[in-house]
Amino acid sequence: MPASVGWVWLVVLLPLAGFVANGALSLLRPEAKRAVSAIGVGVLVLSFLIAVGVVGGVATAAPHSPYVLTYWQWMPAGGLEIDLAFQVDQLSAVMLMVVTGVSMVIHIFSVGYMGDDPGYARYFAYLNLFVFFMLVLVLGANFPVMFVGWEGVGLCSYLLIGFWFENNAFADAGKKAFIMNRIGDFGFLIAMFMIFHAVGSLSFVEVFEAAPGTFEVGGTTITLITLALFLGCAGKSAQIPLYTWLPDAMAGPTPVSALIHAATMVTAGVYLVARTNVLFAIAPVSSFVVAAVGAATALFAATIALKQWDIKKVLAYSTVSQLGYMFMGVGVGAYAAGMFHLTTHAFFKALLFLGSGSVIHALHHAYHATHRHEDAQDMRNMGGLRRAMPWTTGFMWVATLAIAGVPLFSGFFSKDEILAMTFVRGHDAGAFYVLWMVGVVAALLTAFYMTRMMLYTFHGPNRTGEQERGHLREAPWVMTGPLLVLAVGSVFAGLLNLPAILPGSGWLHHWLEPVTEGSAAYLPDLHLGSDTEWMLLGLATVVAAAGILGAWNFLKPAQLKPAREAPVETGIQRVLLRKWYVDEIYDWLVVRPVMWMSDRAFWKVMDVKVIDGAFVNGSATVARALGWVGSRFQTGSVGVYLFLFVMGVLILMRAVIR
Amino acid sequence: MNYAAWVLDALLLFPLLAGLVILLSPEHLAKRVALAGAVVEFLLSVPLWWMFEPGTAAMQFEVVHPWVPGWGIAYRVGVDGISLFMVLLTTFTMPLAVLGSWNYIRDKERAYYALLLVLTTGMLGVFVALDLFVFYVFWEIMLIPMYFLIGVWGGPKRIYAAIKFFLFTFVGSLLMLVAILTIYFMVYRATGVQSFDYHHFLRNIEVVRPFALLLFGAFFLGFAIKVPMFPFHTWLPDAHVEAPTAGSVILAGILLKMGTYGFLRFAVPFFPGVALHPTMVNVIVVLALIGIIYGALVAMVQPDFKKLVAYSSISHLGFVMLGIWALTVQSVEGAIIIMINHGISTGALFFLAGMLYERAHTREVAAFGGIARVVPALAAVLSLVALSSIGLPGTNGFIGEFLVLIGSFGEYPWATAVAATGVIFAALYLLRALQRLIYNKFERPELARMPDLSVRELLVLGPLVACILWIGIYPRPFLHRVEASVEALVEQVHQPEAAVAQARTPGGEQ
Amino acid sequence: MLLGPSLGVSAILFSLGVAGVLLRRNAIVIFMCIELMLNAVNLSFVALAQQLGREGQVIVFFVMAVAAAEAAVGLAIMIAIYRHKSSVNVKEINLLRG
Amino acid sequence: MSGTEAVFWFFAAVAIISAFLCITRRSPVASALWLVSTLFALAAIFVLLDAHFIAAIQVLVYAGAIMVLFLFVIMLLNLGRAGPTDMLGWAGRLVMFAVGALLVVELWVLVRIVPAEELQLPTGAMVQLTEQEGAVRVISEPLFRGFLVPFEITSILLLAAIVGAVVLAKRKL
Repeated sequence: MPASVGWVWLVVLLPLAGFVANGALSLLRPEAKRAVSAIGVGVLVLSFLIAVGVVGGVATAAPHSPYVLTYWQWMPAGGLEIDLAFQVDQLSAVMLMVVTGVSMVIHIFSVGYMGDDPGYARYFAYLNLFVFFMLVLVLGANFPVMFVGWEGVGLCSYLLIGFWFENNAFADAGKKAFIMNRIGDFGFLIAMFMIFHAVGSLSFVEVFEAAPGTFEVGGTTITLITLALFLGCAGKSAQIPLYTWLPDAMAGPTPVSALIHAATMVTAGVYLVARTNVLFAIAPVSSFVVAAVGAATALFAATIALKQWDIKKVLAYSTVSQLGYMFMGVGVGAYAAGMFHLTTHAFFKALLFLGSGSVIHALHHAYHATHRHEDAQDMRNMGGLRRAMPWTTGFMWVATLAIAGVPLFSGFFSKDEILAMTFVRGHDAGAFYVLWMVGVVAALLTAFYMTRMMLYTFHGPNRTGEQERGHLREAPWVMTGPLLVLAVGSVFAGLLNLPAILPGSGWLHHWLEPVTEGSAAYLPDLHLGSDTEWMLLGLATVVAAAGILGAWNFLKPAQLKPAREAPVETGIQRVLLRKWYVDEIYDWLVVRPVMWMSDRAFWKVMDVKVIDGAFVNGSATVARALGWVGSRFQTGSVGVYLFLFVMGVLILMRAVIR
Repeated sequence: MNYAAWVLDALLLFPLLAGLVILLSPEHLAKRVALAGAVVEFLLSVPLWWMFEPGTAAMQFEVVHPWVPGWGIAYRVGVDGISLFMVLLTTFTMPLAVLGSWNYIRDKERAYYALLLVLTTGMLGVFVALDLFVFYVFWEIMLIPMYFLIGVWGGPKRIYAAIKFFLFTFVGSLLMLVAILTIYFMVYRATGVQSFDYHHFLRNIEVVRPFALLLFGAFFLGFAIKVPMFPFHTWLPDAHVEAPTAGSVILAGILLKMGTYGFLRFAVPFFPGVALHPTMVNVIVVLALIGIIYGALVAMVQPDFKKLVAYSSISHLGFVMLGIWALTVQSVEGAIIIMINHGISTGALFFLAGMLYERAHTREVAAFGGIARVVPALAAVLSLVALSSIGLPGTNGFIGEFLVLIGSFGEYPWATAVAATGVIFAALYLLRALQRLIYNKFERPELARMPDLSVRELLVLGPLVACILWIGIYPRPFLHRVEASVEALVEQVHQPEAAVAQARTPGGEQ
Repeated sequence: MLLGPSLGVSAILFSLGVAGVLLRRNAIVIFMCIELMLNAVNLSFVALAQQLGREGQVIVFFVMAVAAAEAAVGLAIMIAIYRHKSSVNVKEINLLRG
Repeated sequence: MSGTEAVFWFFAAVAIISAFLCITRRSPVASALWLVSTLFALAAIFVLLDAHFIAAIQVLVYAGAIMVLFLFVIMLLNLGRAGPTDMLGWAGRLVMFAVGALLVVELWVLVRIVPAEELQLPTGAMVQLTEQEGAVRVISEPLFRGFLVPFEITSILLLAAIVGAVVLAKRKL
């Protein structure tokens, strides 16, 4: 094991130290913002640098099996042996880079974005804690340790979504996110139980080694295990049917949305599927479910994104949609492709969020300066911002082109690879062609709604307001700098895994081979001829172009009215705006019945009336009735007492004499 | 003198002496004396942690003094892996309980603190008694101080709550007494030895087999009421709400554990045939599941924070029951860990409820809101404790629930799956309460001057928080000490079952 | 010697005492009837002491002492009650009624 | 019937008749005096049963001290005359005497269960003992040895009774 890999604990511990320090500061000296920035960003920079060393160590050693670093016995109980251990291999190395890298950039951005917030120290404490848990998640060497990170990031997401908790809706959103995640975690737990009882261990190395011998391909057990795991993924990565928390999660500060709800945490589900690729490969039914749910989510979320006015909501649904792509990728067995899209998506979606954050920041300041209370996130209040914010506009366009899948940008390659792999799987099962078509349609919609967002935000006339217009400013360098870094990533991350027809292709694929080779035996050869490849690339280009040009031509930003004056939508537009009424349906089908049952049926009837009323007080009533009968003898007259006493003695004596 | 030879005697006697000293000391010194007494008691018990020999299931620190030799009653006490942590939890909680009552109790302080210390003896006695008569005596002793703690220093409906608490427990314990005496006489008739000795009972328990179901039923009722299991749980919310803070803490932290401890120590080992009979298992597992889900759902709609925590206890104890009845090493260890956890986390929640009450003079969740800005430290601790109660990994709650569930899954996969939904509901009710207490819009100007945690309150919560993290991150010392006893228990209980199975196989049936 | 007759007389006296207690409403007379019962029992003790040993007589001694104490306290109570009620009729003494 | 028996039956008759009159006379004073008569008759029977010392203190303590106390109180409270509701009506009287009669029957059965012959000491043992030790020593020997603790407790009881009587009877302390 390379020496640098041994330092990995420091990567994890530094953000935790940052959390402790910032947490203490937030309680004791919340006004010490310089110290908070220094600690919060400093630990991340150090962590990132050490992570580079760790990954470098992995790269040079190119180990065939993972390095497992065991620190202590965590839960030893009978046959159950769970250690607190980290696992460093090629897969966690990719995640390590993404997490520490993007986190570092976003921490820097936050210094500018959150600079005026009174909860600055608390914010950085939470953010550091998040990075800590995220690193535990990606480095955990067994399911329970991963679960620590898995739930930990959910906690941080909860805390950060509800960061501005004075707004009841924001606090609600945080709670909703946590509970939706918990539903998923339930699946994760069940999967762990089943794995333990099937294999007798929960450590990744042992489970994956034993899996081929333990489970038969397509068996019930492994299918249930993987489906339960996928339920966990659906919760964490916002897939149908548990996706509704993610759009609400936009209540958090925008850098949080960028880091947690776009780049890192929500991709944990994809990471989990990639990590357990052996298990999913043995369960083809589950894999297909993953791919199908991914495709469905990709399309469904894209339709909703078409009609949202809140800039962050557009990006949120776009994230849900892109996560759908990733699941499609890992579902069809293209684990490297899924991870590839995860990486590129981390760059361009973080960039989009930070860019929108910078826009919101500008609008917020403008409205703040004129003391008007308008929605700083509504695109109908924007427009023409390219004049005030040229840098942001440029970066945002880079990211938009990347996500829309314009050739040579990173998103083009990663999305195309997923679609291509799905297409290839169509050779043995026609259903995959359907998924592929769904994916293509979703890609078209993606290009369309992203262009729509750019048009309404940066182009056309400005709708912010007469006085406010003068207050719109480009963000400071501490915010635009990170945008630049991410923009570079958005453009060039595609080089990581170029298509087979290009030189230097498939680097990430080869890098991940030690991790994915266990599953290769169960999957058909995902190779496609160069003709097909060219055809698909061409089609992708056409689709992207169609989406962008379609939006550019059909949408008229000039006719848009500010949010306050906008007409009420009708028909299908309204349905899309209200997100297909899914939240309402959940409310009526699940939330209200449960609340009613708990309140009325269980508490006020079962506990109060039946148990306490009938049984507890009932027995008391019987006792009291008997007591009343007895009390009739209690006349208070000594004579009567004496008489009764003597009669009692007589009866007793009669009983004694026999 | 050898520590092992006197420690349990000292632990049982010292609180009584301290209680006497409190009664004789001036009113204003009462709480200081009580604190000193409780701390000394705790320090006395601390060496148990190291002196305890983890590798063996045998009773340790055993002390025997004859008491009523004519009837074979002996004062016989000892500690094994199962009771060790109950003892430590008790001695650990008491100083905190005294500190937590510091400002809450304003009148009749002497009596209050003296009762608190008498209660300590009663509770410790229940956990260490190895003679069933002595066990019963301690079981009743602890009832009386608790009755007065609720009835005298409680809230507005305290009399009702105290009587309800007393009667519920008393009904159960009387049946238990009958069962103990029945076993005693039957064993006496069979062996000719008059003894209430636990191990004597255990060795000769076969002779009561014809009445095992009835006897088990009597024990079951006694312990199930104490746990409390659905549908014997309604005394708990009332008692918790009305009791003073320290009363709630002790009630939740320690008294409820006596029920589950009773199952582990007496009901299950005595009557494995009945306890593990499929019908009985079905009934109890279903009741445990109802407890988990029902407790959580009802907790969700409680307007009163203390009541919410009380119902959450029912949910947590449901996990313990499931773990005990799954009877695998993991699940029973998990059950014991949850017993410890619940003492720590729920204790802390009750302390926090008391602290909120002292500040705002209400326990209604709706009366707060947004106070995280005003009292950030209290909010932080409350969040952490709530998360531990939810079972977030990295806190103690997770360890217990995970072990119980993973251990039970092999035995009852479907029941475990249902129980695992409890983790969702736990998040539901605690986060709802958390949001309405410390988050949301701050709308109560009268709360704006609420003081944050004082040093005394930090002293109360600090050890609890430390334990929450310690057990969450490094539970091995706990599991290690519990393991041998649990393994012995599981083996002993499954033994007759295995024998039956073996006897059955040649016949070719089943 | 005379054991059977003595016990018989004792039984009759005791029953008369009981009947008196039930019959009378004057608290002081009731007291006297109780004394009567005590004496009937004393008679049994003395009669049985002839056969069972002198401890029976010692018990009589104690009974007398206790009877004296009882009479003293009981009559004091009578006086206290009379001050309140101007009567010692048990029909009017019903403080036990809740 | 020997002379002793005749004397016994005479005093028994006196005791029973006096007792009957004691519970049936309306006037408390009359009742008290009839009770005294019963107590004297009992003292005589005690002598016949070889309990000389007991007979003596029966006269001294009971007939003397206790009954005087009763009469004092009766006079103190001016209860010499019978009240109209002092005694139950005819129906009540019948019932109560029936109860009494029932009790006699039951007691009599009880007495008959234990045959006198099976009792331990030979006839006249008490007489012998009295002759050997003297009437007082018969009692005092066990009283101050075996029954010393009860004796002391009784003395405390009497002390308490004195204090209690004073406290209760006094108007104001």
